[in-house]
Amino acid sequence: MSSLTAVHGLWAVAADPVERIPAPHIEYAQLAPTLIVVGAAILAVLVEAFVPRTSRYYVQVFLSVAALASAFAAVVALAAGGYGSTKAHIAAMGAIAVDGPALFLQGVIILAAAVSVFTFAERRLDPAAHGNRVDSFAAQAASVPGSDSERAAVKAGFTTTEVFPLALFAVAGMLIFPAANDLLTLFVALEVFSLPLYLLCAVARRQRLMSQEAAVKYFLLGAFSSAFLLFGIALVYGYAGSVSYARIADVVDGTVTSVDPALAGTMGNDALLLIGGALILMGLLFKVGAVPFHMWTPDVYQGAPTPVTGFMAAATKVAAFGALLRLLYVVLPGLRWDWRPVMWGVAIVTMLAGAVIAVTQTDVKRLLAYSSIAHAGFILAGVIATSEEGVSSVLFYLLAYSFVTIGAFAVVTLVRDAGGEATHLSKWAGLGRRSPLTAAVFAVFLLAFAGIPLTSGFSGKFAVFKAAAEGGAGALVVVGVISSAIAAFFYIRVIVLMFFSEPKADGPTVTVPSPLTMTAIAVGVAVTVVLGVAPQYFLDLAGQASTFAR
Amino acid sequence: MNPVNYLYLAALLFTIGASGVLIRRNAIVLFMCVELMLNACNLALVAFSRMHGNLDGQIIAFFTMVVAAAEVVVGLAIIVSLFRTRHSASVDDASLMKL
Amino acid sequence: MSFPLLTATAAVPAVGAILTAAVPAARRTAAKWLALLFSLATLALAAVVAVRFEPGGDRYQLTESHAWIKDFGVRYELGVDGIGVALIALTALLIPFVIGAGWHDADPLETHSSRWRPTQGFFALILMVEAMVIISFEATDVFLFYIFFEAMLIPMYFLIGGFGDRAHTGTDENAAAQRSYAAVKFLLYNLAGGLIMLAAVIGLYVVAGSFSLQEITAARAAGTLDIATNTERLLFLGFFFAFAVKAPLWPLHTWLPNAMGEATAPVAVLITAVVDKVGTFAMLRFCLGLFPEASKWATPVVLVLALISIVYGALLAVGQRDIKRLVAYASISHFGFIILGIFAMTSQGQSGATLYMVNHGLSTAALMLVAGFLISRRGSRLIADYGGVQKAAPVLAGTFLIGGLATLSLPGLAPFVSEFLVLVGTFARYPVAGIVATLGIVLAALYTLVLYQRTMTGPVKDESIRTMPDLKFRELLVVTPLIVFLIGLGVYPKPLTEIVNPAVEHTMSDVKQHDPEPEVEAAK
Amino acid sequence: MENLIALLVAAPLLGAAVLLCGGRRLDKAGHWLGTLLAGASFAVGLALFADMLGRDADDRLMTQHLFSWIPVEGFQADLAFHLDQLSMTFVLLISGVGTLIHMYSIGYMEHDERRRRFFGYLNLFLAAMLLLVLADNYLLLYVGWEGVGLASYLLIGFWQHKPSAATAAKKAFLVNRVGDMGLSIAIMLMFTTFGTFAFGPVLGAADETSEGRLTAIGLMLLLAACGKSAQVPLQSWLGDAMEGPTPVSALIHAATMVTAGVYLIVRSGAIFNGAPDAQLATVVVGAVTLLFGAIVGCAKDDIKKALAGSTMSQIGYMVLAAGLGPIGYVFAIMHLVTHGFFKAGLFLGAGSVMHGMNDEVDMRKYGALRKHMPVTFVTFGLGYLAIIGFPGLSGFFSKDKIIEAAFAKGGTEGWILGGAALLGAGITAFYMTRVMVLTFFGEKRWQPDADGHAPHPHESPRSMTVPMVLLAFGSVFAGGFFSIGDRFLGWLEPVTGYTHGHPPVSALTVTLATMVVLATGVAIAWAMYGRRPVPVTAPRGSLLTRAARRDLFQDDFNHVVLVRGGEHLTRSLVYVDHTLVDGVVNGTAASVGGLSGRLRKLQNGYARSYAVSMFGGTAILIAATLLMRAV
Repeated sequence: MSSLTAVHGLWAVAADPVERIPAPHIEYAQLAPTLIVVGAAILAVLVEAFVPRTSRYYVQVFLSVAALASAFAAVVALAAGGYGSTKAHIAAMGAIAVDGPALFLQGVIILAAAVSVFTFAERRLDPAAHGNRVDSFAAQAASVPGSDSERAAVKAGFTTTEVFPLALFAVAGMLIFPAANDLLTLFVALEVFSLPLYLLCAVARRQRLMSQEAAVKYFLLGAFSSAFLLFGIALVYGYAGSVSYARIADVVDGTVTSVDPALAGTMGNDALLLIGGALILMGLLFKVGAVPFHMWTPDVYQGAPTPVTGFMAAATKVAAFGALLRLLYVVLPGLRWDWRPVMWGVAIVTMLAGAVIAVTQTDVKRLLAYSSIAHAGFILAGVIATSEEGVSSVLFYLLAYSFVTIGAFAVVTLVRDAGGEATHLSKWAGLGRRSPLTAAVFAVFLLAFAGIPLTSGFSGKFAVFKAAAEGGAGALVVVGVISSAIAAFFYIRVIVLMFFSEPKADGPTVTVPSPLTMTAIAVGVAVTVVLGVAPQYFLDLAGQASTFAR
Repeated sequence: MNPVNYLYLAALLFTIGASGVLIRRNAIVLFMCVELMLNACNLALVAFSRMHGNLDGQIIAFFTMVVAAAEVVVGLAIIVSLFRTRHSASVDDASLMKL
Repeated sequence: MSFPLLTATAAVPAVGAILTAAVPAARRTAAKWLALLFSLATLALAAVVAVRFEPGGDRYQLTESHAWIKDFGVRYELGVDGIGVALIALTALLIPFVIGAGWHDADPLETHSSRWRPTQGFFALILMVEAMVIISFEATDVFLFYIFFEAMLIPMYFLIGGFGDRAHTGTDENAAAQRSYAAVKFLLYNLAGGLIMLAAVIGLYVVAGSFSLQEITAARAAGTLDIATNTERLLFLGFFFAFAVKAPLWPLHTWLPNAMGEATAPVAVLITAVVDKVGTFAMLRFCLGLFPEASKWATPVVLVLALISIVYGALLAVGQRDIKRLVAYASISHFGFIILGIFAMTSQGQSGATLYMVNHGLSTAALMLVAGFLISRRGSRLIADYGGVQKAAPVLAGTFLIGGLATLSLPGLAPFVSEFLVLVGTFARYPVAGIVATLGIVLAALYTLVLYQRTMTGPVKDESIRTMPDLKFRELLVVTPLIVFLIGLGVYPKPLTEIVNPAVEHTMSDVKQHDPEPEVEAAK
Repeated sequence: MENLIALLVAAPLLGAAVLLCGGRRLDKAGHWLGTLLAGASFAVGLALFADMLGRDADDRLMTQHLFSWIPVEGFQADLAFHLDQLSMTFVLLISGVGTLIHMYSIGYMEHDERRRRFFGYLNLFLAAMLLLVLADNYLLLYVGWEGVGLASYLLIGFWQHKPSAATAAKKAFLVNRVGDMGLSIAIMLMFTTFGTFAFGPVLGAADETSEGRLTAIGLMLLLAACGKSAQVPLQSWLGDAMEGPTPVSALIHAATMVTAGVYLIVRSGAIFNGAPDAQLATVVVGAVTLLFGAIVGCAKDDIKKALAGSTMSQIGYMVLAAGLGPIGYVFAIMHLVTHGFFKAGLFLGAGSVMHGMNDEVDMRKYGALRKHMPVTFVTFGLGYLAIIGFPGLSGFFSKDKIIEAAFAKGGTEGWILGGAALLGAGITAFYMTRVMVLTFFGEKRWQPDADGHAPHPHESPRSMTVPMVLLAFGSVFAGGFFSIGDRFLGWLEPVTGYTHGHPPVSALTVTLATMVVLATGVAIAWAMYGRRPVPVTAPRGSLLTRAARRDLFQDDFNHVVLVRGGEHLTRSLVYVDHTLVDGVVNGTAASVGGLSGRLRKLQNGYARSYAVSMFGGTAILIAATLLMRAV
């Protein structure tokens, strides 16, 4: 809008003598969460460069946790300061919104990231190599698996501590993504969190071939989709003459005050807006994992190192839905009658396809991937509600979902045999007999995924469906319950396998993890139960955070 | 020239790039096609920028270039490591995970 | 604020479940006693509830109401009417017997790892089910009810799938497969029903703006809440579907024979005598209370389905080769009677249906538990593997016969009272339905007596039956009180009817129905 | 005095409870306790009878209200007793004959290790039967009705180790249940018609009700009576019921329980009076059954089954009489009482014979027993004379009245019914003579039993013969005692009502005709069995004989149509349940699975095909968006 035009509109003022370049007005305090994380990420890069290898791990873990903790503190402070409600506004010269949804989602992302960092830092699962504790990541990602150089790296006790700065960068991008208030920021944030994730996918210690394949697929398809997104940005920009959300919204609504001739020309061309909007939508739906843009999900979830998968599944989804909400509620509410039917279709297909395809999966991680697709469909039902209840229900669902997901993937890291994680479902047979506690915890997560009452999954599903029904999308609710029923089948199948099958003699064992992973799982369980039994406080939070600043 | 023609060109380039992604096998070529798509976007942005008489589009184009560069860094790293492991840059070879 | 009696009644078994689960692996006998203790404490509390309940008082008594999830419009609202009291009492009464009967059902096998604690799990799950069932009977908030209606599936699921009958008919692996098939089938059927209901629950909130049963019924009665006819019908169907799966009503019944066949006898009792009652209870309380017009609209279809259930269930029971599946099909037939009584919309029908729920609980418990004792002795569920048991174990045979006679509703035993009330109530409004239902009387005699004849009479089948021990003290302790109750409530059902009658009148006024007048006013 | 009524039921009920729950400790004294309590019940009955005789004929109704049994809105069932002359008659018959048979059983069951339980069941039967006749409403009657069914089931199947006994018991219960269905529908009809089912209001209001309703109720009551009283078409169980110990056959399947149907019809007289169609159905059932039973009785070689056929036939008489309305009610009951005496006596005699003959039941293996069992011979003989209606004995009075009443029905109906009754009397004379001759006269045709023991017939112990003698007294004198001065008529008339019928021919003619028919029957039987040697194995016989042996193929019909048909039905339903009902659900699951299997193939692992999907998806997205706008 005007502020952005003022920053970039040098064209008009260049002729005047330059006496002073007005510095842009940045509310640093209000951007503190992001800034802290970005700062920590840069610091972490420096740590990689200067801190001796032996102590890097500890420094990195400390730095990451400390950064995320202080970022979370900043979020809480901002929220307490009323920035989520009364003082919500657009900061950073129109680039970033500081409002309820942004702060809520940032909080969720930071917490999810913190828990994920715990799982990143886990070093007790794999047997020690040459006396060095190892984590889930390759000793030296650049070396070819099985080569001499890799052996040497393992022997030297190298570890890829770069994952911590990468993760921090990704978190930084994710923090901006749902808060982005213009299309450019949106695009940049997308790339900032995507690129580190591509890399993180590629650095698994075990089964690196699959890890690299996942990275390549993720990268190529991600780049492909961001090209679409960018083209969409270009078209919308062409339509509205601006990339600022508010300005675009005004143009779409026709409430814009001053119309210059160029704008008048493009405004008349709705195709620009519709095609551009659809392309941007596609870019976001890709990140969300909605059908038919979901096909990367199973492969990437399966190939990536499991802690990364958990992080990606939880945090990316939160960030992407945040951006989607803002796009649809702030930029395109005027186009509601155009995008709602389309999104209906996407939601229905996503719910059903995710649930149906998951039925025949045989790999735990792929199963969870398809389940995440189905869940994306459920959340889309809430998005479609186009009401404040819709927003708050989506926020709540994301909170509930992200912790269950991280917890579930954390449990997956524990079940191991000689080849590393035993993700094939047949190996999980009888786990409940052998390790009742682990199996019980996983069962809790599965039940939450299935949306059984008294778990967070149910509260979330109920909130979303209720919002959808109140928003006039009753049919979506019906499709939702049908696909929930289908989905229940495969969650139950895993439980059957764990508890009712006899354990196999050569089955995997459950490794006792360090307190780090235990914390991650415990947090997951705690959130699952608390949000299932007494969700009111969090619903209140989400409810208060459901208004977008414009 | 009618600025709309630039847009047609951009769309054409974008489609060529997209088709390339769909058709070609070599990961590097694929990647180059993606770059082509990004540059098509740039063209469109610049054209619109000119049409609207503000600089936003052009600035975005700069950002796009930076992002593309970053993508190259990350992408090539991944593709090269894949190539070194598999001795092949064909994306079709990397299909361990399916169904 | 007074003592939250209803909460306590549900909380005691829940606490018991947690404590039982926490007992160390080696102390499993302690876990059993702990579970029994808590179930008895629950029984005591249920008795207090029954005593404190005043039949002539308010419709819902001992109410509690607290804010819970404001955003969903959900309150923690409890309250009992006579029907609820009766069913809570039944539940609390049966659980100690279930625990007693299953005393050794979950002892660990030697092959189990030392960390696997089946015994603790078994009893903890039973108590958990009890807690959830009781709170479903107490809930006057639709959402609260729904939560526990669904949640109880999970412990039930583990009870069915995790603790199968050790009397397998095939290889171990085959048995495990059948068992998990049964458990999954149970869960999926009920979950599917529950999810459909979820859509209706949400829909109800959208149209009514509240989950409070009392508020909605009051608003509907006062005419301040008007639900469009079609909406009401759809919502009714959503609710009814879930309850019909649970109850179970033909053709949604096929999970029950599998579940009851594969589960241990006490768990089978838990399913059919306790958990399934939530379905019929909910029809009476929620379907009729919330959607009176739609209920009347659906009555013809429901009645036909109920009649099919009665006859079909009984015929299939005749055709079974497996004792427990036979009892399961018999239960399907009986649930047909209950549903018939509910939807006949007469005082007699509904009182009868409520009594039927209680009495069917007692009679099936008696029959199934004795069948369980029998099966555990011989290690087979097939009827053909038995014969002449009464020679070796006359007391077992005798109690089995009494259970069977209760199942066929012999006059003098409790089920007769309820079955006859249902028949009379149905006949008064729908004579043809009443007559078709009486076919069930004949068929019930057929399957019960055929079962008794094939297992208990005739020449002794083989050595394992010749040496079969008679009922042990523990087993006798479980069965005798059930029989006493069956006879007691058959001869003197007044305490129960007194509690139930006012509640039924309320329901009748909910649906705005009056009993048909007799043709001739006889001189009294 | 009225408060004693409950004691009638309570005493045997207490006995049953104590004996069945008491365990082995009571094995030694159980039978005494059971007999004592039955006797106590009889004593109370006598006391009440004395009290009742002391009252005016119009004031003889005694009631006792214990408590409200099933109080439900608009539905009132009380646990209350209703003792009038009709009930009193039954009380005395049941408890009296019951006590005698208890005594008899002490000896008869001496060697059975489960004797205590037998007495428990007998006591249970007495309690249920007394409840049946004392109930003041139809629902409570129904309790007794099913209670006697249960006791009958337990006693028929008392020797459970015999598969035939177990099957017979089950069959009896099942067939009775069909009848019970009638009773319960009748009660439901009463409820919807009158709003109650207590005797007083229902019977009092019967004449205000439409005939259609009354007919429906009457037919349903008739169905119930058919089941319990073994009338065609529900008669098939009675023959098999002879699997039970003989005292059971005597008490339950001859003297008391099987007459409950007659009680029901007579008790519901007010309803039948208003429903001529139901009455017609009743007399038809009675007439058919009296011939059916008689024919079957002619062909049976099993002494108990022959007697069972006879029972069926005699009850047919009673039902016929009851169906005639007020003309016949009293005579139905009178025949019922006299039949109670002589048929119980005959059965006890048969039991005594079996007792002495290693439990052999085939009459072709008896012969010439009169010298070895004199007491049995005499008592049995008196019973025989009574049942065929030898002048002066009980049967003569009661049966003759029924035949007269049948003729008095008037018109063609009267002739047909009277003719049937007359014919029945002749056949009765034939088959009873046959039984008598085969058993006590002729040559010895004794055969060793399965274990090779040759029979050594001997007179039964005192505990068995005393009841037989007492019953023989009844057989001889009861009819005369009742008939002379119309004592019985005067006693019952206030309850059942009475209209005198006018037969188209004089009463004397009827009596004479009866005598002729009777003599013919005896003569033919003597000619066939007394004058010729009797083969030990039955000859093939005529078509009628073979049919009669097989119960006129009625059982075969049941077997083919009901049992086989039922088996096919259940089997096909099991199949349907498995493949169709379950199949739909499993099929849905399978098709979801199949769909899943097909859909997952789309995920082929090639990144470029994923890109195609994205590209296509985007195209659809754009197209849909544009289309939405266009529409």
